[in-house]
Amino acid sequence: MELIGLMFLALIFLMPLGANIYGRTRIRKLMITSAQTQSEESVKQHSLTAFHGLFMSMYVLLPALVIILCWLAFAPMVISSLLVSEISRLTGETDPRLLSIFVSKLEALYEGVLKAEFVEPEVRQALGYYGALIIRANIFLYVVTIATAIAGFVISARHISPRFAARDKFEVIIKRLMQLASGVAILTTIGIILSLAFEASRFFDVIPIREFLFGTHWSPQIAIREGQAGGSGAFGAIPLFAGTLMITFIAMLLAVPIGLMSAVYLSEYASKRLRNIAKPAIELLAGIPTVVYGFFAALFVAPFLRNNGSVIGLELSSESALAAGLVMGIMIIPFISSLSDDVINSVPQNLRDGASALGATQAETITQVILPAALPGIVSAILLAISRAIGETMIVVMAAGVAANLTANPFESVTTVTVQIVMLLVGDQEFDSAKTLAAFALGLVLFFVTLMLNILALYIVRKYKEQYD
Amino acid sequence: MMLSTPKIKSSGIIVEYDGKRALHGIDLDIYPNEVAALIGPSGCGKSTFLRCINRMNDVIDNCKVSGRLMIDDTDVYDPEIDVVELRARVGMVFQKPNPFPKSIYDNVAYGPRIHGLTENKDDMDRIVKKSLKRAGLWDEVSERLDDKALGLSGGQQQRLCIARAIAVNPDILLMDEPCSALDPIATSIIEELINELRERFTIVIVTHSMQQAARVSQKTGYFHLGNVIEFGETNDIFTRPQNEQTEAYISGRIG
Amino acid sequence: MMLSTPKIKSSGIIVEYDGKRALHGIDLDIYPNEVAALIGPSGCGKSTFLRCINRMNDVIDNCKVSGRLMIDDTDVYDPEIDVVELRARVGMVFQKPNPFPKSIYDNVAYGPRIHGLTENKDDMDRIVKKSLKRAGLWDEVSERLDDKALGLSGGQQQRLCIARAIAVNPDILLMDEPCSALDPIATSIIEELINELRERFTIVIVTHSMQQAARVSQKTGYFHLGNVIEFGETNDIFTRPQNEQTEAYISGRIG
Amino acid sequence: MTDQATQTAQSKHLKKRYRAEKRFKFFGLAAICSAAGILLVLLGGLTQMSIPAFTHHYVTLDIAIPETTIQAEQVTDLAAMRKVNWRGMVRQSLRNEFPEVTDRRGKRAIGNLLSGGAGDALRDKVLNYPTIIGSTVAVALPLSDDVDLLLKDLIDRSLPEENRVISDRELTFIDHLEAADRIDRRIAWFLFTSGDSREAEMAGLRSAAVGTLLTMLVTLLFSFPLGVMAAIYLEEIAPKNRLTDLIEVNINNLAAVPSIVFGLLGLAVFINFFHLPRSAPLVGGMVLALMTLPTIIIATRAALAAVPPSIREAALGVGASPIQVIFHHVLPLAMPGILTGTIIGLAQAAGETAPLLMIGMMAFIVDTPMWIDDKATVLPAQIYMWANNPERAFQAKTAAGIICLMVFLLLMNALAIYLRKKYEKRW
Amino acid sequence: MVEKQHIVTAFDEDLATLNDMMARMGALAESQLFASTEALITRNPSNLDDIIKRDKELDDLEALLNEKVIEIIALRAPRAADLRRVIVALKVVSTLERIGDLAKNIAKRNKVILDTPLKTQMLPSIRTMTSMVLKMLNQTLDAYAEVDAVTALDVMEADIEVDKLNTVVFQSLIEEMSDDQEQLKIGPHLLFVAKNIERIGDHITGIAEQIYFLHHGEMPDQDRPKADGSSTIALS
Amino acid sequence: MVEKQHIVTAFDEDLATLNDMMARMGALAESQLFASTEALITRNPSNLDDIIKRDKELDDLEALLNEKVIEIIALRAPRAADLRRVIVALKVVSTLERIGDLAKNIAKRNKVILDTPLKTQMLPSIRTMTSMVLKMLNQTLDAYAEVDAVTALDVMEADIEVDKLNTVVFQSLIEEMSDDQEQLKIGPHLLFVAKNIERIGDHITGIAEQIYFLHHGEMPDQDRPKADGSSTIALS
Ligand SMILES: Nc1ncnc2c1ncn2[C@@H]1O[C@H](COP(=O)(O)OP(=O)(O)OP(=O)(O)O)[C@@H](O)[C@H]1O
Ligand SMILES: Nc1ncnc2c1ncn2[C@@H]1O[C@H](COP(=O)(O)OP(=O)(O)OP(=O)(O)O)[C@@H](O)[C@H]1O
Ligand SMILES: [Mg+2]
Ligand SMILES: [Mg+2]
Ligand SMILES: O=P([O-])([O-])[O-]
Repeated sequence: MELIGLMFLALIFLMPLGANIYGRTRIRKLMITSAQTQSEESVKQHSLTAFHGLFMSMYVLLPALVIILCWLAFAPMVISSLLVSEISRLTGETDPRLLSIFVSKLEALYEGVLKAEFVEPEVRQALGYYGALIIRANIFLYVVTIATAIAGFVISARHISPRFAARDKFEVIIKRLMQLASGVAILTTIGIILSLAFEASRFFDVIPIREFLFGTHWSPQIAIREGQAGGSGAFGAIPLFAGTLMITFIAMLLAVPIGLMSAVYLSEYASKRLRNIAKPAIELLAGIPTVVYGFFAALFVAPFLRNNGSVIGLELSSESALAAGLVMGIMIIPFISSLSDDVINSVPQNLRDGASALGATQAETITQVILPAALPGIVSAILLAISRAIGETMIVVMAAGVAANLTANPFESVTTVTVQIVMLLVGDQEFDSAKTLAAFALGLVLFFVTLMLNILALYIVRKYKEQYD
Repeated sequence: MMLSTPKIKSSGIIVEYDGKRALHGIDLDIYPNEVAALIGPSGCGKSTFLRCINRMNDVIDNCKVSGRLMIDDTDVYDPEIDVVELRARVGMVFQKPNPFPKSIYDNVAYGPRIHGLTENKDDMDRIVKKSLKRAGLWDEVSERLDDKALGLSGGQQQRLCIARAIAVNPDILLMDEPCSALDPIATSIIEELINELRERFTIVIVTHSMQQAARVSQKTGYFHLGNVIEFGETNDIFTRPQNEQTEAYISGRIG
Repeated sequence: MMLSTPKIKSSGIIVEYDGKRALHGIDLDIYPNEVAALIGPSGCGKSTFLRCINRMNDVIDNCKVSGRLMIDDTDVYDPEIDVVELRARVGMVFQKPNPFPKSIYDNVAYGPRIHGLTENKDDMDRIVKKSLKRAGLWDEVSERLDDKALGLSGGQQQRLCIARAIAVNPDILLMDEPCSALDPIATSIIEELINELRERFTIVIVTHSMQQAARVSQKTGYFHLGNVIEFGETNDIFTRPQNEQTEAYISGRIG
Repeated sequence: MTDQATQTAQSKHLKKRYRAEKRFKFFGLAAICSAAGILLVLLGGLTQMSIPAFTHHYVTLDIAIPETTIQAEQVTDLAAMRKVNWRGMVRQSLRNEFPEVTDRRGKRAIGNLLSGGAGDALRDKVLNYPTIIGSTVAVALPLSDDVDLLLKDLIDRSLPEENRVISDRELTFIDHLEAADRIDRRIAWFLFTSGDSREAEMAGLRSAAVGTLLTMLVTLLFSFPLGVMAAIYLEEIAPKNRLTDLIEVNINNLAAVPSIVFGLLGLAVFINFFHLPRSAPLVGGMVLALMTLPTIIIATRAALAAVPPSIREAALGVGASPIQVIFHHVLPLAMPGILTGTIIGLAQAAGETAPLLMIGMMAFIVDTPMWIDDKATVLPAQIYMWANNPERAFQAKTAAGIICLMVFLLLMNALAIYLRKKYEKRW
Repeated sequence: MVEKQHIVTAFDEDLATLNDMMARMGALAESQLFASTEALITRNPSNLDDIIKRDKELDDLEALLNEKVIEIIALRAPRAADLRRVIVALKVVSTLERIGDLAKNIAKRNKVILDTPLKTQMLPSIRTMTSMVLKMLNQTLDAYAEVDAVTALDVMEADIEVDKLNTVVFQSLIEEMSDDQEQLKIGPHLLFVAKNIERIGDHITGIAEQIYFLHHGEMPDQDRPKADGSSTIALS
Repeated sequence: MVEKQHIVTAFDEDLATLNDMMARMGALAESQLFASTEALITRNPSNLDDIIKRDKELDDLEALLNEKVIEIIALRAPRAADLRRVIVALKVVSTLERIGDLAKNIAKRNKVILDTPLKTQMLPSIRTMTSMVLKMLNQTLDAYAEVDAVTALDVMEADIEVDKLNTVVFQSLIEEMSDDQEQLKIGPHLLFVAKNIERIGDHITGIAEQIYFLHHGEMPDQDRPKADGSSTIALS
């Protein structure tokens, strides 16, 4: 079976190659015969030989790929639904939850992960059916794929002739492929919106949207443990929003001045050598994974703050908003400085020359000419940074609290939207519980808030960016 | 013309980029209220020399200037000299119009403001108006001083840059190919303006176009490989140059 | 000159950008082995017309061309026409030298290669050599055909672009301000080259410089606001233009 | 007189301006320094913290492996090997060092000195050198994490016994072994060669690293072709109209959508709808691919846009078709930029944790995943799990894991930066 | 003609200077001519030395104008009508200088003539010729200033009369000389005076042609009217 | 002089054409002049009509050259030495045309003179003048081609002799006329023939001056040698 699979895979790549070679050879032959027969007025070949080959290989490869992809996407669904009906036939069970557990067990059994003795005998009976099903599915795949490939070969081979515009046809195919690819970006967004909205709407069926958005009490754990549908009002997200905002605010307080000033210094004052070192360094800083910052926050910053805080007499919670905010600020510094640096650098040199030729000092040039010129870009960078801070997960998961306190005190522990999403979804999930669905509602809010910020940032750049040329 | 003393007196100005000489000792006297045009093949050092006059070369790391350059009685390369003040006295206009992305008014007011020429709104209005008038732009923009400068046409932008430069009341205006980004009509307007500005300023202009040098200048200097080959009355340079290289360049033979 | 039939015959060519007319019906006949120069103030539509001839305007989304443009007996805007073939017949040289960042050899060989003119290395060598020779560049680069084209000087790059254009054996060469990015010396060399190329090609050149039009062309067309105001012998246009607008433009009065 | 007055006023003004200049420059420098300082603290702290995890203390014991335990020809039989009580053997040989200890508690304490993985170490030794069966050999066996920490001076001996994980008695054993020169410190290779483990001292990054590689492979395979093709279409081919404008806004936005949202998407679509396997690199890779796609598209578009239009015109001018223009000229020129963007995008993805938490790639995985639909975890998730582990030894482990991850990411980024520097072109 | 200003006003100024100088030169030539013949008629030789000296002024003006023209061409690269104007100026200037020379020559000869008490009957005719020529010159200079090609054509017509008159004068002077041996002392000089005036007429016609060219861009195509028969007169 | 080629070879070609045409025109003027005086000396009037007709050729050449010069200035914007050469060409062309005119005039007068059987003693002198002038012309044309300012100065010197000789001839002719009334039939014409030759000398001097200017960029500063005393001769 494995071997056949590999051979099939090889065939998928060999067939187009063969088609390519066939196409080239054929057009060459055709050209030679046409030169012999119509000696006076030899036919001009429309497209280069290579395009005939490429054209044919596309006709062979693409339909086959489409079929494979469809199979990959839908075969599991089809197979498992077939399994479900088979098992329910065997066991007489109708509860979909139980059925799906049976199916998982059967799959595990088939793969040898699960020992047979842990599996219900009825389910064990389905094992043979399952094996046959998979073999049939594979054979179906091989046959259909190869058949389409051959069909593609035959159809395309008939086109080959000197006057045939193989280049144009090939290019059209390429263009279509590219169009499809750019559709993926849109599909993703649609996917995000639909999936979030779908799950969230199920959540809002249970919890009124007003309560979710304006409620001040958040304790989803209780709701679950009591086995309630959550009607007791533990899903007020205001504390989460407040916590998120506070941490974001602290982060910005740290990141904006430091990031901006370092960008200014680097692009305007720093010597070439310093710049050559510092700029990549900052970019590397931006490449540090957030889980590292989270660890840093939890292990260094929070204890440090707490210890020093108690020295000055401040009561700091071990998971204070301050620690998470500061570390998030550190994470954002390279983001802001890197973006601002780009914007500042894209201010044309001749503006600097213009100002200094007027006798402006460098600081005057920067503050009065360059920064105003770069302002839209900088503002948009800051907005993007805010959006990033709001959506940042790992730092807060590791350094901020889980308790939903509604407080304005940065030394206390707060929780954020992303923390709660993680809390709600990590571990075993039951897709129907309000607890799980609440995560999607939070995700939806998160998505829309960041979307607005991003669009605003884009709008500012587009609207206020100066056109120097 | 030779009655007065030179406004700019360059003696043996040598410029090196990374130790490679770009100018091999330039001696030039430029007199007040003259337009001096510098012409010559590409890379001969015209711009480099121009940028010596207001020390714009300071900005370039790898650039070293030696020799003596006097403006009136001040030695430009005296270490005591304040570059900021120097540049207020020596305005500069660049190849590509480079208005600040601010309003027309603020562009012109920028120089006077940083130099503290006035803190009085009325005075500032007056300065702005005068400068724009001198730059021949007032009639076109007086109604929309608060509009963005970048909304102006190329030629207007360049005149705005001239207005901005003269708003700080310099003695000298340096222009580095001020028309090479403009179309012929805008070019003529600027050339005309240069001619008028001569009454008040000493102007040094670098140009690629011999025609332009001929049209706007009283003196012309021909640069070649970092040397001034000939400097004299424009009229003479174009009708009877003394030097064969100048002659060859002027009359379109390979220099 | 009028003995032969026109190489390019434009009748009532109208071009619209976003529905705004940039050309209002251009009628021009250009004869073989002539250099026709198009002059006129900025934005008058010279480049637009030039780009109609090889349908480079097709690339611009918002551009609509109507009217009839014949090259020999082919209607350029016939929907049946293969643009790729058309462009092989009508070479184009641009304002800024734009060699591909490949070797000198590959630059010249690119056109013949994509058009399948030869698959034979020797033939290709011959084509490259011939094209470089015709473009007057062979002597300078024969020793370093494998060097990067971008290492050449501006003027050499532009000649390389000309070599690249003529390597596919076009009948017509279009040039859009081919010297405006070059210094005077390089400019003269190109102008000289244009003069030589006339023997084999019909050349249409857009230029901002009247001097250049005067130097290189046999016919000159004066464009103004999307119309050809006057088209005739260069000599006549420059010494006794028939039209007052032409006269005003030619003699440096506001057009 | 007045002239002089204005002059002094002027020079005063000038002085003020210069002071402002100095101040401004100082702020800039201060910002840079503090950023650099923070970076140093972060990296320094982590490095310092991670150092202990790269070494481990071993005790060398003479162990007799009687032929009765296993036959030499059986070593390849995994089942047979598993049946052998390796653990017992090593414990016993350690106890043999302390013949005076006879009480059960003492014996247990001695046994606890060894790592839970000591038996496996012996097994591996036998596996590699079956010839030692039947003889007595000196084998280096890992000590338990607590002993290791103590030997690294990370556990304070002076603490009262009840606050210490190591009892006084154990201390004496350890001292004895040390005095007998039986204990030495070795490089902890298992950090790289073993999978995750409940035993802090035996836990390694191998399965997570392979998981990361598999995930990255999926990500690369999906995001690179799609991203580049989409970028080419949008930048070079698509007509500029509302739709493409919308796509562009959409992509820019997608690049800034919080990563956790992609996790939610993956959970809802790939797992719940398409029933793809949970915790698999396939799904993780696809989620990360969606996340990386905008980065690659944007980088590619920027790289394409940076190719001067003159090159396109040149190619069109000699009669190349638009697609030829793209594939012959624009794309090769943009390639360094595209690769840079792709590498940076992948590096970002490789460091990403949150979306993978959503799709369950935070499982306890001991075995190294073999293929993209095996259960797997990735390095950041591994780090996160270790970080949450209360056991003391896991702190250093976490730090070490971070250092490894960062070295990997830094290398990727450095490669990207190098590529960009090398091919940085000025036309 | 294009009436618009040049964008480069310096060019307009140059052209204006050129025209000014031309006008001055024209006026000077006119006055020289008038004075030189007038001396003969009034028999007052006192101005003649002045006239001879002032010719230097004309020469200097010519040199200046030549330089100016070269300067304009070198610096302004004039084209079309501007170029014609400049080139024509160059030609006209030479011609005016020649007119000045001829006036000087008349003055010189008059000195000799007036040194003798001899008189000629031809004085009125010479006077008529002079005034005709003066009128022509005057008209031509005006026509030049205004680029008036019509007047220029008139002037060319008028020259025919001058030529005719010269033929008559030539013949009569010869007759005078053969009638009175004594007249040989002034006759030849008088011949040259008349001839000079006729030449001046020719020169003015030349200027008129240039004006025509200035306006039309080409030379008048009819052959230049030539009615001076004096060279072909068989003397009795 | 700058010997290098222009980068725009069309410019060099234009200049070469110009020089060619100038040389042709010079040669033509030379032959006209020679032929017209030679007729007088050989008393063979058969060529004279030809000479008169061929003057048209010179006129046409002048028109062509003028056009060429304008074209060069308009299209090539010459400067410095190139500009001088073009401007000088314009001046020289006018002068050559005048020389042609004068030769024609001589021819016309010779027809009248040869119509009579009368002879003059002055023929050898006139012949001498002619050959002097011819030599000057020849030298000048060569000097022009080579921009040889030294020869040009020589020519200017040489003109002094021509002027002197003319003075002598003038006086002698008057004497002949007073001696022999009959001579009055040809004397005045001969006066003009001699004067014309002298004028031609002047014109050649003018060309020489232009050559000097061409080379040095300025006119020779000494006053133009003026040794023609004929205008100021008090006739006995
Ligand atoms: N920043 C610099 N670093 C190194 N060399 C330089 C620099 N600026 C100019 N040069 C060199 O100095 C020489 C003179 O340059 P400069 O710009 O003054 O020439 P230019 O005459 O103004 O030329 P162009 O007409 O092209 O503007 C050139 O050879 C140039 O390569
Ligand atoms: N892609 C375009 N979209 C919209 N309008 C355009 C476009 N290209 C040119 N135009 C307009 O068409 C007109 C003619 O432009 P064109 O470039 O042909 O002028 P031109 O004579 O070549 O000017 P220049 O000398 O500046 O090159 C101008 O008004 C210009 O604004
Ligand atoms: Mg004549
Ligand atoms: Mg004389
Ligand atoms: O004065 P002329 O030109 O006739 O000798």
